[in-house]
Amino acid sequence: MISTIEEAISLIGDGTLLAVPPDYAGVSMAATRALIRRGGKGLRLVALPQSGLQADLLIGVGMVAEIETAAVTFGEAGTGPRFAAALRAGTLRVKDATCPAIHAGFQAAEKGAPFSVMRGLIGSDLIKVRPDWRIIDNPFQSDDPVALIPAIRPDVALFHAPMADRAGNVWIGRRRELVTMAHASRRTIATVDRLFDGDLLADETLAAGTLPALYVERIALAPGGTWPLASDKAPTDAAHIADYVKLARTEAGFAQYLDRHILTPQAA
Amino acid sequence: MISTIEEAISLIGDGTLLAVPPDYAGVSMAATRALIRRGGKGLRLVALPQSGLQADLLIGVGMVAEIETAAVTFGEAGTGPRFAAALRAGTLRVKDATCPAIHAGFQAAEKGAPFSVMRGLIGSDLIKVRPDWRIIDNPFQSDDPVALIPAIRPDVALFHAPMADRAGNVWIGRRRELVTMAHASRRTIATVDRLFDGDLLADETLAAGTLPALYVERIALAPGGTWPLASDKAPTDAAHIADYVKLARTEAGFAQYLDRHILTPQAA
Amino acid sequence: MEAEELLIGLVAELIGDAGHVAVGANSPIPAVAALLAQSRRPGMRVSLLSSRRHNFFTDGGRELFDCAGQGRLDAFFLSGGQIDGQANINLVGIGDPAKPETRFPGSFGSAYLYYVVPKVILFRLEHSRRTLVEKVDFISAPGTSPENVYRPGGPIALVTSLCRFDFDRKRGRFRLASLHPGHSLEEVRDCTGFDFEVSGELRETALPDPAALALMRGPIAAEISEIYPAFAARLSGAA
Amino acid sequence: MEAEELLIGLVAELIGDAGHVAVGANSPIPAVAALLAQSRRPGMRVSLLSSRRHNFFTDGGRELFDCAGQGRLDAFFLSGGQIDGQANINLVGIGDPAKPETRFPGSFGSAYLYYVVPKVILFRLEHSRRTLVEKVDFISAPGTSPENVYRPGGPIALVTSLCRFDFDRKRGRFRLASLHPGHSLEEVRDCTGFDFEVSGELRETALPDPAALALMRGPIAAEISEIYPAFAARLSGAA
Repeated sequence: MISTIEEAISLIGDGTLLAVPPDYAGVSMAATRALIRRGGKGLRLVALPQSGLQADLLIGVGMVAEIETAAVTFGEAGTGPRFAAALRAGTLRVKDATCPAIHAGFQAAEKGAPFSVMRGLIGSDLIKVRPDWRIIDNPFQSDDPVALIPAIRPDVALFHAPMADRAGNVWIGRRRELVTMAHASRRTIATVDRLFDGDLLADETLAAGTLPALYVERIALAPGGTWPLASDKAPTDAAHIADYVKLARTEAGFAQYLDRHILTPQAA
Repeated sequence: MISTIEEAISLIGDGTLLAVPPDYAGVSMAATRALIRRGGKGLRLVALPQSGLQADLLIGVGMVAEIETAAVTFGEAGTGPRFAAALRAGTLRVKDATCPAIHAGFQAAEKGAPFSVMRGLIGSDLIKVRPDWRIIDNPFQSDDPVALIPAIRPDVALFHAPMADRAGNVWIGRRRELVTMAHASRRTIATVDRLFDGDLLADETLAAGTLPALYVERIALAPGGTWPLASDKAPTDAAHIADYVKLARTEAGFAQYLDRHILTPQAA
Repeated sequence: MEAEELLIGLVAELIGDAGHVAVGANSPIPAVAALLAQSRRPGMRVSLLSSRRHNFFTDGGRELFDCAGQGRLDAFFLSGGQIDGQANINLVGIGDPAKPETRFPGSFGSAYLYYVVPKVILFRLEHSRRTLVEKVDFISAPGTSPENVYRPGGPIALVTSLCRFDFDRKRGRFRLASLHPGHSLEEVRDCTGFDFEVSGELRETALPDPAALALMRGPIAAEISEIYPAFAARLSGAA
Repeated sequence: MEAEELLIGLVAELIGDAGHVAVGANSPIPAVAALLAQSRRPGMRVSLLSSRRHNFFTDGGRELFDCAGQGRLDAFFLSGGQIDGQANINLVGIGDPAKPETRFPGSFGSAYLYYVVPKVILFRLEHSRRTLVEKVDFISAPGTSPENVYRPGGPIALVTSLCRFDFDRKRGRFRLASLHPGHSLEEVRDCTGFDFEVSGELRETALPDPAALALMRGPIAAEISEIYPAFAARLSGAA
């Protein structure tokens, strides 16, 4: 259960459908850097419901064949630069979605249901680029079109959380998209800031924010593992992100970023 | 927001669709007794997903016109005696369901979706007694029947929780059916063991188990308000329940129980 | 306690090497059996739904069903006010469901779990023509489904106070697999309202071995005393 | 800061008496406007999604959308890389979506919230023929829907650096409602790629009154410094 990051990410192979959280909910940047150092190809990313630095890096190094997401965003700095470049170059397939549709797809998988139903969407061009979605007439009411979103069942979910105990229970607090992500995915890898001595389920207050070990395959210790993204204790390293966005505008700048922050052995 | 029990239950009128939790998840027996003392008629109960003493009492006093539930159960002691008697007498409509169908109906309402999809059910006679459910062919796969459950949107949710703060945030711990119940319902009444001094959302550990005030209309203080059912601190009062089941076998015995435990002014 | 100990051993055998077994409320024998099975396979997870200590769920009442729907629950127990020869179970009642002569508590999660849990063990101690009927009055959940119905799960066996029936999903019929000590095929036929096959190798249900008895009377009895104090006391007193 | 203060006052007016208003990330002007609107109506709830203190959600990222679907969110802000005269918004890109010339971040929650939130305020400061186009290249979310589409919500107005447009849902067209000080109808026509009506009572956008200015420069600037430190400093420095 408890392993090194390198051993943990061995669950992620070429072609894996990999679920990742948004920048604010606990992105395992430590595991992402380890993944880039290790290499691999053909990843299919699915963001619940959007991504930023993590997706942009994995796309930039050419490890991603496809991404399903509601956005690849750097906030005020706009679209992920390597994401945009890969699309322009035609080297990346994008399954554009909207946040609640991705939530709905994960929730269908969580329930073992073949699909979810949602309002909205009718008349959006997302319908045109998503032939895997369906519009049907609501069987309960006449002349009422509704959208159906098929279940999204990732091979692996990868995220970072504040702590885990040695039995594999992970404290996620109020970041409950991580619970849904783990439920919907076949396997889950969590990196954590620290190990909790004791049983997270023994105390009702902690249990309320705990993902049970049943859903977790690997836990790796990675203190501050969301850096440069926000964690429950630290805000986003805005200067680092600004630097990334500037560098990543070009292939050469991106390579420089990789070299400086990921491929050098001292980087975590 | 904070009120007496009597003021809180004024949100429950004749014909209200009232959502209640199962015996193990925080039943507001205090409010149930107050409701019986006040009186009323035509309630439509919906249990998420089953009920016991609470439903049996409200049915026994004739306040319930209809109940949707996966069971009215007293565990080893079997079926709710007043529930069974009312059905035999033809004075109660029952919408028999199965636990996950009720969860699915509430989750549809929580999402603002018109219905939910679920596996199972095909070939169950529940389909015959639930003309409001539908079987359709899965639009994503040929020759694959699936069941659709319409959204369940109660008028009022009523439950008991360990504590609330003065802003109306309610700590429900890991009893997350109470969150779904409140999200799905138009209004929520919670009785609580105690008031928390401070803001339940200010601390991330407590926030993880907190239902935000947005969903809550009334909070009433009722220490030990689940009695004789279990709370987070006390187990079920088994002797009391055994006594109830014995008395409630007959109309006379039930009247005796009411008189002793509910209609006398000293009872809480 | 000898009869209960026999049943515990039998149910533990039926659980076999399930990765995750869950046991509902009011089920002391399945609970002890699950913990006994776990003691033999340390990786096995056991969820005792009425326990706080042995219940890891943190997502509310729906998590059991979601977990089963995800394929993360391998064994579960169901019962029925009536069970018929096709393993249909009735938890609703006898007579018109709108105005029943006899009302049972309700279908609980059966109309879902019976379909998605690979090993459902039917557990009904009362073995009589009242409970084991030719055709149930109301199908809460069917024993088998047509080919086109999504159904990775279903019944594997029916355990009663007299015997063990195994369920043949292809044929949709029970087969008497073993008789508990002191009971006969004739007695089972007399007390059963449905037709069943008889196994060519009809055995006597085996008693648990001394190691299993020591476990259930000792550490497991202590573990379940949180939820079944009276049963635990009798069990540990049997030593 | 005068231009920003004007916009804050205008947006607060558009929020009006909404019971619950939510503001996404990177939206300092709407955030201050929401808190200003709240100061006038103490029962109003404001969710600043990028704040911890002003964000009460505890059910993960889906809660915003669920809350909106339940009818518990009354006002929200959307923008677009392109916005057209029918209030269609494009957050995806320009050119073939599979191989776009320009790629925007993505549709976020627009393809749902635009339908279910009663007051959606479109907020796009850059007022040019590049952003305000006749027809968007890609409809992330449409401004209007046919009668049979479930749509309790939609756009009420578009706020830019030059003016306020109100949206007429029945006619599916914008109407110029007010010009910010120093800007003319001619300038707006020049910079807008779509046709629009002009209000008979075309006014100049009103400046916030001294009480509102004091609030935004004082307590509200302090409150948002958690998430927008630079903006808060400029705002309080404007006093």
